[in-house]
Amino acid sequence: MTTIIAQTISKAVFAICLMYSVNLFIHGANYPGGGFIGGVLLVCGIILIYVTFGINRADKMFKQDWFGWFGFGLLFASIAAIFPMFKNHNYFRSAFNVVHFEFFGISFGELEFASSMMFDVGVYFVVIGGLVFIITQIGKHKYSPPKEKDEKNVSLDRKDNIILPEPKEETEITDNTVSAAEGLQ
Amino acid sequence: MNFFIALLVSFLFGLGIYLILNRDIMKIAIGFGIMGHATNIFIVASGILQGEFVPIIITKINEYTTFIFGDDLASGIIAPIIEGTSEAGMYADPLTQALVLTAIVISFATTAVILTLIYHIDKEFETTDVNKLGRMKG
Amino acid sequence: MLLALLYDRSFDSVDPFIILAFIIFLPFAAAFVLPIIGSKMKEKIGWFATLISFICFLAVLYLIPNVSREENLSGIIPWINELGINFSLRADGLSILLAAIVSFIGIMIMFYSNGYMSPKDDLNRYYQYLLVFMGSMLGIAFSDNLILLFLFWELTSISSFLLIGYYRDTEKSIYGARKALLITAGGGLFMLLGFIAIGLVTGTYEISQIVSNPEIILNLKSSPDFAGILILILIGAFAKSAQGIFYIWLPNAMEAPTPVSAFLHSATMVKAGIFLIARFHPVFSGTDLWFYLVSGTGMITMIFAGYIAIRQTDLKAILAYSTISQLAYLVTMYGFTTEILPTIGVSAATFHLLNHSTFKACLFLIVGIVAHELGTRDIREMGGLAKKMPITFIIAIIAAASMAGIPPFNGYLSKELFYESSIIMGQQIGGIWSAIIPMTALAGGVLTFMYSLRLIHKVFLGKPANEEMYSKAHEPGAIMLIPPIILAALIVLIGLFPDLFIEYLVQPAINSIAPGSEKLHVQLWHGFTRPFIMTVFTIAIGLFFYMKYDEIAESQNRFCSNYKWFSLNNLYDKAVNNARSESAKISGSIQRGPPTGYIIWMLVFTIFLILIPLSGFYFSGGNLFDPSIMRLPASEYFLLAIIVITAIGAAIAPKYIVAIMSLSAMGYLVALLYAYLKAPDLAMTQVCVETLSTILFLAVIMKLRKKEAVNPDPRSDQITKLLIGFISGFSFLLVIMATGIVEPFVPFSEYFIENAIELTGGRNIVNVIVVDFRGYDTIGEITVLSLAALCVYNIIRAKGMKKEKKKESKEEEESTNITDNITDIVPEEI
Amino acid sequence: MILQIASTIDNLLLSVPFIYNNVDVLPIAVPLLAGALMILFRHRIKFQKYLNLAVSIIILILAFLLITKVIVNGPSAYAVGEFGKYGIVLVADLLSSSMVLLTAFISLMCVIYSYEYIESESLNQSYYALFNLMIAGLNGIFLTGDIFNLYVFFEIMFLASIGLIFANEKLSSTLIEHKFEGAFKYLVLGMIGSTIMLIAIITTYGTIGSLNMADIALKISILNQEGRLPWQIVAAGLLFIIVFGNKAALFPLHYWLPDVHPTAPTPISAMLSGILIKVGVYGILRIVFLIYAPASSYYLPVLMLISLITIVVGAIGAIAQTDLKRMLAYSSISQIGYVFLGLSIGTAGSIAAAFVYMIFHAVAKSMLFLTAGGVIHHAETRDMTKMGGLIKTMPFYSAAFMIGAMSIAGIPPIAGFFSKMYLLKTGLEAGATIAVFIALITAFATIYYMFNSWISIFWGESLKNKRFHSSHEMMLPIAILCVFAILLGILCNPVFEAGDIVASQIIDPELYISTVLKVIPR
Repeated sequence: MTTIIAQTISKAVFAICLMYSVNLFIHGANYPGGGFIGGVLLVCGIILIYVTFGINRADKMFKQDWFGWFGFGLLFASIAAIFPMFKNHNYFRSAFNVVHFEFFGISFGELEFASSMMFDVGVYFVVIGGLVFIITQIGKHKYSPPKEKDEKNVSLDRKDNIILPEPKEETEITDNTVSAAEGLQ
Repeated sequence: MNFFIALLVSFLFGLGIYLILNRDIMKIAIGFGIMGHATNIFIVASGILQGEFVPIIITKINEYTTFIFGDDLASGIIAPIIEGTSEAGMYADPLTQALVLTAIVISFATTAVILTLIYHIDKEFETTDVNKLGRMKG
Repeated sequence: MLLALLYDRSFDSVDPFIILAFIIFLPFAAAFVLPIIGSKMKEKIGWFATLISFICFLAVLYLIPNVSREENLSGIIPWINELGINFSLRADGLSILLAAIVSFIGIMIMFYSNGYMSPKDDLNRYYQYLLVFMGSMLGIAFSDNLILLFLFWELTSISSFLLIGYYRDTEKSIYGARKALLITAGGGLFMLLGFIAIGLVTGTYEISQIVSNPEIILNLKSSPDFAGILILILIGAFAKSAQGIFYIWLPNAMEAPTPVSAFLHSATMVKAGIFLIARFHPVFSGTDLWFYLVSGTGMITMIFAGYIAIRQTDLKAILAYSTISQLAYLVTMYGFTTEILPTIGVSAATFHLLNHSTFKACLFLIVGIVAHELGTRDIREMGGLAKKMPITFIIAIIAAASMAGIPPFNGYLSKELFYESSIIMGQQIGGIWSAIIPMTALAGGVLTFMYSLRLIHKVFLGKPANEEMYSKAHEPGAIMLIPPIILAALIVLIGLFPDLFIEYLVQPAINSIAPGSEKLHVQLWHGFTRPFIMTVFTIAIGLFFYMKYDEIAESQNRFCSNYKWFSLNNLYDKAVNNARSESAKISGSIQRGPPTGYIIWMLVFTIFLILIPLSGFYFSGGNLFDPSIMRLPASEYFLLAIIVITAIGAAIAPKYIVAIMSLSAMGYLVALLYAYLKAPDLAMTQVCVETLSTILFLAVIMKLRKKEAVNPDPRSDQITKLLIGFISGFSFLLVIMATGIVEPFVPFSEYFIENAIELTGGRNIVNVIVVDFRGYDTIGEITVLSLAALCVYNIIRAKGMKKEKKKESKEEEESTNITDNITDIVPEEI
Repeated sequence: MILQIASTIDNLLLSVPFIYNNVDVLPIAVPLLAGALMILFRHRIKFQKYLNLAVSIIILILAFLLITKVIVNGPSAYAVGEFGKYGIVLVADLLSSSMVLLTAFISLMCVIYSYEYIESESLNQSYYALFNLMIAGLNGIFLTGDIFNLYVFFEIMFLASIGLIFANEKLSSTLIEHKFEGAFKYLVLGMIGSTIMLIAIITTYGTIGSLNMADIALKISILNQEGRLPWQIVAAGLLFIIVFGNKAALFPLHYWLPDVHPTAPTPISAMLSGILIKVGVYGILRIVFLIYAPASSYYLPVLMLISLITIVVGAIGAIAQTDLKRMLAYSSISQIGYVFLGLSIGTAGSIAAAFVYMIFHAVAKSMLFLTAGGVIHHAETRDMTKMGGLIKTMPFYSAAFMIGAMSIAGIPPIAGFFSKMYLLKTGLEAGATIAVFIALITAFATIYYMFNSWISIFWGESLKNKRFHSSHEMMLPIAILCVFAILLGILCNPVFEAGDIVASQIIDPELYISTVLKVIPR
């Protein structure tokens, strides 16, 4: 699937997914849609890129810390939920306001600002970050049996009865790992 | 609750449980997938309000439209969306649908976890046979 | 001068309750601060402990005049209302007697330990345990609340456990410690149940209220639970005092350091059971059951233990069995309920309680000296020590003579009383019992006489068996000699002037057990009465059988080696050793390993639980099916059919890819079904999520070793599983079918539909519910999603112990259970 | 006196309306927020550590404030989003607030212990976040008054615990395959449980039309009075027993526990055995005595039967084990059986006893697990038969283990005795003589296995005489829990009083229901 055609098309599809997901996200209150569906749709687009380009390349393209994304989303949702407390209301108390845009007597339509929208932003981010993170983590991982060398080191440490912090495992995935894309083809 | 939907749900349950009792670890995951679907269908179908309409209240039509799931799709193919607020009994039960939305996500999350686990079990035990997962006993 | 100080009642204003609490808590507090002091005093820490016990003893002495005037020395602090536990203390004659014994022997033991324990030992720990023990023993003596008594009771078990296991490297001590703990603490549990039952019947746990109120006692005696309560309490008491079948722990407890044996396992702790029997004497005595259980057990134990003592060659083992036998005297006597001289049994027992403590502690200390000097406790290696250790010899003679019941020592006095009470009891029952009971008592006396004589004969007289050891032996230092000398002096004193002790110690105790009893009169010489004749017979028969001592011992040895299985120890060892392997078998058959069995259990249980209300409903004539709900548009039948087909496809396809694709198709169809069910949001979500989960499935499958399902089970297994699937599906069907709104209630959904626009400004009610009405659920939902991500992250990075698989499994096979190792060191006594 | 102190604190709190008004939800909101922060700050190690400590202490304080509020003002209901019973209501009665306090306390101990115990990479990247979210889940379960919300938080707790099982420990003594195997069993059984829970919830909703616990309880009791209680409601209640029984490890549902608890890292084992299995107890208390209370005559005999089997099976398993942590896990099964015994007897006294038992067991068992962690590190094996003579090298741990063993075995004056005695007493009062007798025999077995393991770990020939640098961060929590195990025994009056109030609130749920239904939707 990693042909040029597929890659080009997937880029286009990604763009469409992005736009439509934003659309769905904004529409959520009145029409089918909302933060969750929007997020999942965008994830579909992102995963398509991952599948067609291979994980490492796609990672380089996005340069995103998906771990952080859902952390941020969770934080945002939490804060949106806590915020009403500072206004002497209960947790998760919602409010909305419809603002009319009217300049010089000409109506430019009206926009609705709902506090639940803020919360939905959090949902949106968590869904994107979490789902992409899960799938890329599973896709990236390559099983490698523990090296002999490490074993010796640890056993030596044990004999000396000193609890040393174990050598840090490399968090970054090296380039030679098999990408999920290859697996998915 | 509708008998045929109930029959479907319980059939899926039975099938899911049969699969969960299967020896193959991947089939267990599939079994959970089927059971998740069964639960979700059950939740949706057991809505108390059995109205004819999608639970979206439309007071003003055509303010703006979307290009796939517009009003046409919502009102035409699936179910009509009526104008104006109306009595609650006209709608399908929105609460159960909201609950299912949550349930879908949760079952997806657990599926992701169990799949990761299955992958690692396959690497560690070198088999997908569940009966070999008996190293801890007694 | 000391007496003058005691009688200068300048402290009269002090609340006696405070004194009692002080007596109990002083040892505990001392044990707590002992490590701090110990770091300064080093090996001299023993003197600190001695001082503490001396203070306790003085405080007890201070209370004696009050008690002998029968003042009410008690106090109460409410503790836990729900349990009826009060911190209530009370001093009467019996508790003062026990407390005096405990604190006095405590002084002797701590004093003696300074010489006995080598500075290399962990002295802090030793004295800590001893002090804790002494405190809890005093607590038993003074507590007036049953549960409080139980609290101290179990504390003595624990401290005894720790002291027996003082030499914690040796398997023998561990064996003994575990045995003592299991039997005494376990027996205590049964006793606790008995106490609770008493509390339920009488409505109070206060001993003084129960004992003093005749109405309550009558109530208790007529209660249907009386037999149960009595048996439960006696189990605890007998376990502690090593009576009946529970005696087996005491000989093994002799692994403790000798001063500990002297203190705990002869003089004081084992008396706790006796103390309890005495405490409950007013409540339970007078019933037939009491006599049969208590005296019966006592007499059997007395003869049996005395008989076994003959074959022992270990000095401490002899004394251990002798202790069991002597305690059995006490139990027997407390069981007697006589009409003529109704309190003769109680008086005799109480007096003997005091005497036994003195001579047995003294003997143990002597044994300690001998073992310390010779380095062995085997009686066959000794002999002729009288020349080397004359002082020890004299003390030993005094103590042994007292134990054997030879005038003019105190043991003689109480033994006479024992004989007298047994004669009276026998007469009361009449018939053949009037001979059997005194004869049993006589037999007990003869056995005691024999092993007492043997003790002196083998250790101090005759020719030395082991020259090397003999040459090393010499008189010990003053520290180790003074306590036995004091005790021996006491033995003589009580023997010659019993009235002083009876008046201040024994008589108040008797009064507190049996109020208003006659004054006890003891004299060394009271004519040719029947007890005196019995004493003469005792000595004569004892001397006669002593000639054949070795033959008796030999026959016992032969019996034991031939019938090894015929012993309680054997039973205990089997139970303890096999406990782990047997329960491993049971547990292994429950917990089999593979998860499938567990799931089956869970489902079977689920079905069972659903069946309960279902059958109730069905048999009461309920209608399970409602035909009105069986309508559906025709197009949906088709959809349902395809869903079923895809699901079956996912189930039976052996190749993973096919199965996943089938599952995925099913997911999309389900999305369509949602659309039919008027849920557009759901349909969209389902489509997207299904896509993602298919990708996830595929990503995992691509990494598996095999891309195909393992061979299915044998057919019979599969049929079982199908059956379980079918039944659970069916039972769920019934539950699902029944789900339907009950008329009068308005569902929540209506509120949401009616108020959505007004409250939230959104028209898509589902979405409004998700982010607003039940947004709190949604925050949980996204948390779950984040958690799944974190889980995946953690699972991928999980590390375990480095593998040494094959080696370890071999080791596991070779390694034996710890209990198995113990079989080797099972002592040879019955 | 406690009431006075509580009301003083409550008055002080009134001056801070922000906290006073929201103290019901803050024990959930704060760890949720903290969990998110921990994910974001995962590269700043020091900051994260202190933040986590601060958050744990804050939660403890909040839980304390919550319980004082409940003591002074009675049960309080808090409508999330101000939608009354139609939205989600958090209800803090004395039972739930004391569970929150217990959770906060034990989790603080486990957090402190973790600093030294958990491998640094695992600790920084995911451990804190998972831990905080787990606490949020636990508090959510304890405080929520909505059954579907209960499900959601149940899942949070469940997934968080799975994630935490896979946290890496320094010097691990668990085989990775055991971890996978145990977690797989846990996950599979838990997922079936979740499915069953959803079915039960939806059956209830489909019949009653309500998700609010108090509302459902009211409506079911109305139906019951009219004599037309639908059977599927009873079945739903029984299905809930499966779900919570699965968490609490009741007999035919206990299989996962001996595999999972030992394989988890020690502080997590302590949390699992100390708190997480109590979630099952809490849930069944709510199910049997609040929501489906009219049908409790169906539930109690079943519970009594399976609790007795659980007691015996757990004890047998514990006797059989040579693996230290596995023995403790089996002991947890047996002990939770005791709690359920008290619960199933169903009188006010026995429920109070079960409550007290639960709390004392939580303290003792988590301390035992933490102690076992240090012991295992030192001995480098989990097999008790291979240990020996450790008392010389680790006297502190031996004393702590001794106190824990005494508490579990019910030997005075440690806390466990009083709860066990209370249980026996109330059991006898209620006339459940046979059950009490079985419990007593098993208590004897408990003495056997607890002390047998103590002996084989700490006595005997010292095979290895290695120095083990047990850090203060590991000893401090054990010491605190030790002190609590002793002090709760000696000064257990407040706990017993609380138990009485809890039992009276549970037996008579009217106060709970009226508190919730008084909340007016906007």
